Amino acid sequence: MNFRSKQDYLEAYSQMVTIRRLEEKCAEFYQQGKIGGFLHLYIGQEAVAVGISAAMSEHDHLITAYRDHGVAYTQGMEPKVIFAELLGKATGCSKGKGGSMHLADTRLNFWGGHAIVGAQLPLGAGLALGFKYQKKPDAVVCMMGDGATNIGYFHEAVNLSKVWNLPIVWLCENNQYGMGTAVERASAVSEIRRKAEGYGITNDRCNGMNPAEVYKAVKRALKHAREEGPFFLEAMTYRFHGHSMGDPERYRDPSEIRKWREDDPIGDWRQIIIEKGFGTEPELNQIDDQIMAEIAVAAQWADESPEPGMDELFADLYADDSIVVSREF
Amino acid sequence: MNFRSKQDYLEAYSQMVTIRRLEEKCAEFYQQGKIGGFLHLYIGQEAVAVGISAAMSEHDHLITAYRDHGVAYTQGMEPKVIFAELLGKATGCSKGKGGSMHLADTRLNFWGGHAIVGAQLPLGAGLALGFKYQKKPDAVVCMMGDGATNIGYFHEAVNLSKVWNLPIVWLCENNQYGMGTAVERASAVSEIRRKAEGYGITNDRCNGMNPAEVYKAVKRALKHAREEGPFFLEAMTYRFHGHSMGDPERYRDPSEIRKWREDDPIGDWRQIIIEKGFGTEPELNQIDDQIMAEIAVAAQWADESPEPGMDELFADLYADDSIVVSREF
Amino acid sequence: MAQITIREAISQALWEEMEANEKIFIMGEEIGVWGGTYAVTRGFYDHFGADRVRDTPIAEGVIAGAAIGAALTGCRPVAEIMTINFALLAMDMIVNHAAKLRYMFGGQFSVPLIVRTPGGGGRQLGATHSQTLDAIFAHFPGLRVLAPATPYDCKGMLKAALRQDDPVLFIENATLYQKRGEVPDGEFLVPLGKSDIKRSGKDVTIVTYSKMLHVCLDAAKQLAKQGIEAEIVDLRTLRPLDMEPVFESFKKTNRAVVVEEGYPTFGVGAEIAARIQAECFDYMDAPVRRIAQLDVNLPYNRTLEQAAIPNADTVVKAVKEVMYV
Amino acid sequence: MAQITIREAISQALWEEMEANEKIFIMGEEIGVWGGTYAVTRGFYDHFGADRVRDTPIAEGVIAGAAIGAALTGCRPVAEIMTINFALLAMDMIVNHAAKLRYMFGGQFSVPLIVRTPGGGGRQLGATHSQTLDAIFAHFPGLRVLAPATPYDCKGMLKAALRQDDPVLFIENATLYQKRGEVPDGEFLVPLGKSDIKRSGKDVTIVTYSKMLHVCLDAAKQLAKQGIEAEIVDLRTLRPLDMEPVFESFKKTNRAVVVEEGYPTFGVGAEIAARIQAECFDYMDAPVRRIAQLDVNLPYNRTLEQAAIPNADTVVKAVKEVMYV
Ligand SMILES: Cc1ncc(C[n+]2csc(CCOP(=O)(O)OP(=O)(O)O)c2C)c(N)n1
Ligand SMILES: Cc1ncc(C[n+]2csc(CCOP(=O)(O)OP(=O)(O)O)c2C)c(N)n1
Ligand SMILES: [Mg+2]
Ligand SMILES: [Mg+2]
Repeated sequence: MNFRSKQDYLEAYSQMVTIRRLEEKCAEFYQQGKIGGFLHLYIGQEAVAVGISAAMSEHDHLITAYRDHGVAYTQGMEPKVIFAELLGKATGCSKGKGGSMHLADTRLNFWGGHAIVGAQLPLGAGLALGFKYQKKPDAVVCMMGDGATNIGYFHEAVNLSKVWNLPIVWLCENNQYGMGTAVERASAVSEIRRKAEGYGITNDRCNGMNPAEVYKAVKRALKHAREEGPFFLEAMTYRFHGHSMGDPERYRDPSEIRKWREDDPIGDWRQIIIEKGFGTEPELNQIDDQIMAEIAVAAQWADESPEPGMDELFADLYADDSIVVSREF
Repeated sequence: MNFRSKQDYLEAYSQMVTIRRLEEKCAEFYQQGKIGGFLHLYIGQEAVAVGISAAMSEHDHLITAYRDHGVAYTQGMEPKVIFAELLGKATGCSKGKGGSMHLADTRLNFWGGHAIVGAQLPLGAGLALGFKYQKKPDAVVCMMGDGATNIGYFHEAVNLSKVWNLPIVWLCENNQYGMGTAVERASAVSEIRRKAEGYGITNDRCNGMNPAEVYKAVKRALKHAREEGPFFLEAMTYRFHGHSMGDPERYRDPSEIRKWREDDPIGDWRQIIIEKGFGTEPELNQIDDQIMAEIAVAAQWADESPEPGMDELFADLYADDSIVVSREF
Repeated sequence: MAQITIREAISQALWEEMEANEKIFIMGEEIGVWGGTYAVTRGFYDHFGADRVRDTPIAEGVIAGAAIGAALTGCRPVAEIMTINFALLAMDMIVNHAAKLRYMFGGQFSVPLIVRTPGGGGRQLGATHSQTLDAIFAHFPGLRVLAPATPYDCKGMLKAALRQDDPVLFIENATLYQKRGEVPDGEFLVPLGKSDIKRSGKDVTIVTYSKMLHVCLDAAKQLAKQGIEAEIVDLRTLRPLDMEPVFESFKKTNRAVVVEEGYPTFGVGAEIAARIQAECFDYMDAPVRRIAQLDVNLPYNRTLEQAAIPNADTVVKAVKEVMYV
Repeated sequence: MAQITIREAISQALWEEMEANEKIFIMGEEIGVWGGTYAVTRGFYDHFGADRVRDTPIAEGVIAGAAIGAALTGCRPVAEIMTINFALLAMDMIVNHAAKLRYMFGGQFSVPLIVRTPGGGGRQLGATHSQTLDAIFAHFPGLRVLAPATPYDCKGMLKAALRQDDPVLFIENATLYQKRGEVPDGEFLVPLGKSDIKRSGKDVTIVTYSKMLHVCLDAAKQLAKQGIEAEIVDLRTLRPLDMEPVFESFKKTNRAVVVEEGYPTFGVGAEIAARIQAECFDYMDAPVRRIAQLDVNLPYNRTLEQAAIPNADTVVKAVKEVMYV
């Protein structure tokens, strides 16, 4: 995808709609008690994931936080596998042992899904280090929320990336809140990209509600990462739902959400497609219907998938199978 | 002290010489095996401590890292008490339980001496928070090495200080090395003050080899801290000895040390005093002699002081004396 | 006597003490505007204001560290770490600073700090978010580690903690906030560092604390139906440990099961078992048995996770084993 | 057989494996230009170059974290944390990530990482710099925790660790680097996860590891003069624990003392004592005794510090107690 053709525009549309429907289905599963734990929806931020993955080549790698369904999908994970993991099924990408916050598929260069805020930054620096050490042409995109930029890991990892000149793009999805805390209530600077200045790292900001703009910015960032070293990119976006399911949302005004919803990345993108003559309302509706059907099939497949067996409790704790876990004390 | 009078110039001289002689005596005690653990000398950096404490009022507080003998003294701790602590004596400021890295005297607004790199930053932010919360007019100077600016604590504490607008001066003693690692080998920016930009914090750099210049910069910084919020100050300095006793010093060229030694803060300050007509060679020599004698007396006092009793092993573990520590298992 | 939940108990303790003592303020992620992730501090922000109810950035190191620093100046901060899993990021501050400053500086420093944090598993949060890390914090001299399990103990111990001068790790359990129990209507305190007999019995001693207390109480009911009367000792405090009531009970029953929610190896049960065999050797009719979660990371899948965590049946089975029935 | 120090043993293990396997690189504070704070990696920087011997900023979180990330890509990083005290700052990375990634992601991830770090007290470094934190790391499933005590074990186990795929915490002791012992001239490995009998005896079992092994060997000499033959089991690995040799020995001697350097409460000895009483109940002629440092922070003053740490006399005394002599 390079956002030059009609096809690419429709593909981006289709991806965003798929994420939206997927997330809606997740919310439904959650309400039915079929998904447990925390569930962080990506609704509102779809354009970021779509733009990022579009800009990535086979030599690029992605790591993110717990709000990971969107990028899991744009990196190539099938919706049915995502659902399966969230439902705790053996057919999930992590065999049902990781759940919503721990999607990953190393074959898709997708390294998770990490639930400790900011932990993916040192790990991401390490991925970049590993590739560089092995003299591979690979680069890494490490995503983080705005809230995560205040934790010590951010500082240590971003600093190291510059000192060692690692091939990494630090990508902050600034959705304006870390849980209920508005950026300026937690961060000394509310323009997050300014933090990059303290490390002498080239930086940029982009509109995270438009996949083509994200694509362009990430493309440039990745080129920089590969050729010169770390790059910092801030994508401005917004989450339309609560931080996770059950968020009382006392911290933001309904009118603020309404205002942002008027800039729904999917609605806007539809408009653009129509304006560019890349598609018509009926054509787009047809895509919508098809996705709805696909998601339903995927959800059913996952729902009907088997649970992991009891032996999974002890499986994959160590690579060394000869290690026996004590059971009686 | 405001560095306007002859008296102040001589006082600053006397303080710097006292620190130098004190440190030399420490080295001697260490070589005799009387001081154990790590011993980090302040030789070369004396002007920083002298300038800082001169700029502080009774409402100001200081916290630093393990390289703490110099500021302990300029904050008012008697050399004999410093020696006693280093010799592990009951008469030491921490009853011999803290050692070289843990000098403190809360009556002198001196909050230590902390040995975990960077730990004094969150603690320092907390001091400032405590004073601000209690609506006291107090401000805090939190010192750190250049190496300490790369640890997560730095980021978390400096960010918080801005978000909460705490009355604190972050004072980095940039002596060019964290142990054997030159600044640019560990930090993305070698001008440490640039880090403050990432937090939107007003900052400055000063010559750490001249007590009057340090004084001026800290004075301004403290005013800012009290009236507007956090300030970041970088003092350029150099340590003439190894990181701690036993440092093989393979990481820097003897010629570099020689070059810096030509700018010995004490020698330069002598020059300035003479040039300003504030003192003559013989007068200064007399001060030197007197300090030498005082240090000898202090050292002897400490050396002859009693060790803490065995009951100190269990004392001050808890405020609550009724807590009994188990001894048999 | 009122019936309240543990959430209410903790909330009341904080509220009452904050009303009584201006030196107390609370700080942590989402405790203010949001009202607390587990709604413990709902209403505090509006009532006490932003100065005393301080939302923080996501930065556990400085949350703990700044609270310690403020405590040094004479404040009484209550720092909330959203879950004990994240307390690992504040561990150096808690165990190297809060726990050591007084001692290391020869008694000059005082750290009247409370770190509140909920732990525990069973909510399908995956391996990093489901831990019971009590033992590793209780390993450190200089700390007080409290882990009460009833509204009465939670309220009384938290209030008592807010009136003494040692650093406290106050461990809650995320699945217990709705647990109800009686508390006196007026003011009361529960002394710190005292284990408590939560059920009397003559046949076997069950030593436990926090959430597992309730699991053990259930188990004791089942056992009673089978004619076995279990005595349940609730440790309530993990440091300093109060073993006397355990020894006393054991000397009566001559057998014990220790039940905890965390990882078994180098866990709480090991210490209790080791102390019992050391102190009550001549009274032992059976080895002390330990019940804990399986010695693995906790999986997300509900069935697997539940299978990994102790329940009443596990406890009943272990009790029968030490009774040789 | 050559006589070498533990410093040389570890250094040789790293050197030989780095020569043999390009995937191995080392990283940490002062390991390169300085040559290692304890001179373990002296000469490595010149020989292997800056790419394979990486000096890092003072930032334990990212030292461990970046090493984990690099391990995920197939490298075999050896991250040095200058002392185990500072590993508290990397604790989340070690126990929440290195130890959990494989399991939590259903076996997709592999973390062939070694974290080397020295611990121990007795050098007048004060409370924060003198800790023996082995137990709190060994609490976590998914990690391998090694703590060998002889040049032979150090070299053989480190080499073995570099050829397997699980995350390892390799705990050294800062006062043991000069300790000498024999190692074979050629290549050899020591299997991981096996306790080892370091002295045979029939009268009492001493269970220990790391530095305390040498203290116990000294104690055993004293005891032998008094006609008591101690059998010494060196655990060598704390996770997974190999208890079989302990049980076997205990079933022969019927009494045991466990000796460790760390804090006693919730420490290593508790687990060993608890397991012995559980597995060997019918063989117990005395309760298992535990020797550890006093349950306080370590003071700077030499006399006090030495009084707080176990020595041969403490061990001898405890052995006599369990032997009722
Ligand atoms: C170390 C740590 N502290 C706290 C949490 C709890 N927590 C989970 S998500 C979150 C907010 C993160 O906000 P942000 O980084 O902006 O990401 P967003 O949720 O907006 O995508 C918090 C505080 C955690 N998971 N890890
Ligand atoms: C968290 C932590 N990591 C490592 C160390 C070991 N260490 C002690 S001092 C030091 C260098 C600090 O350098 P800098 O901050 O520049 O201060 P300077 O010694 O130059 O005054 C290091 C790495 C420590 N004490 N704490
Ligand atoms: Mg956010
Ligand atoms: Mg320095």
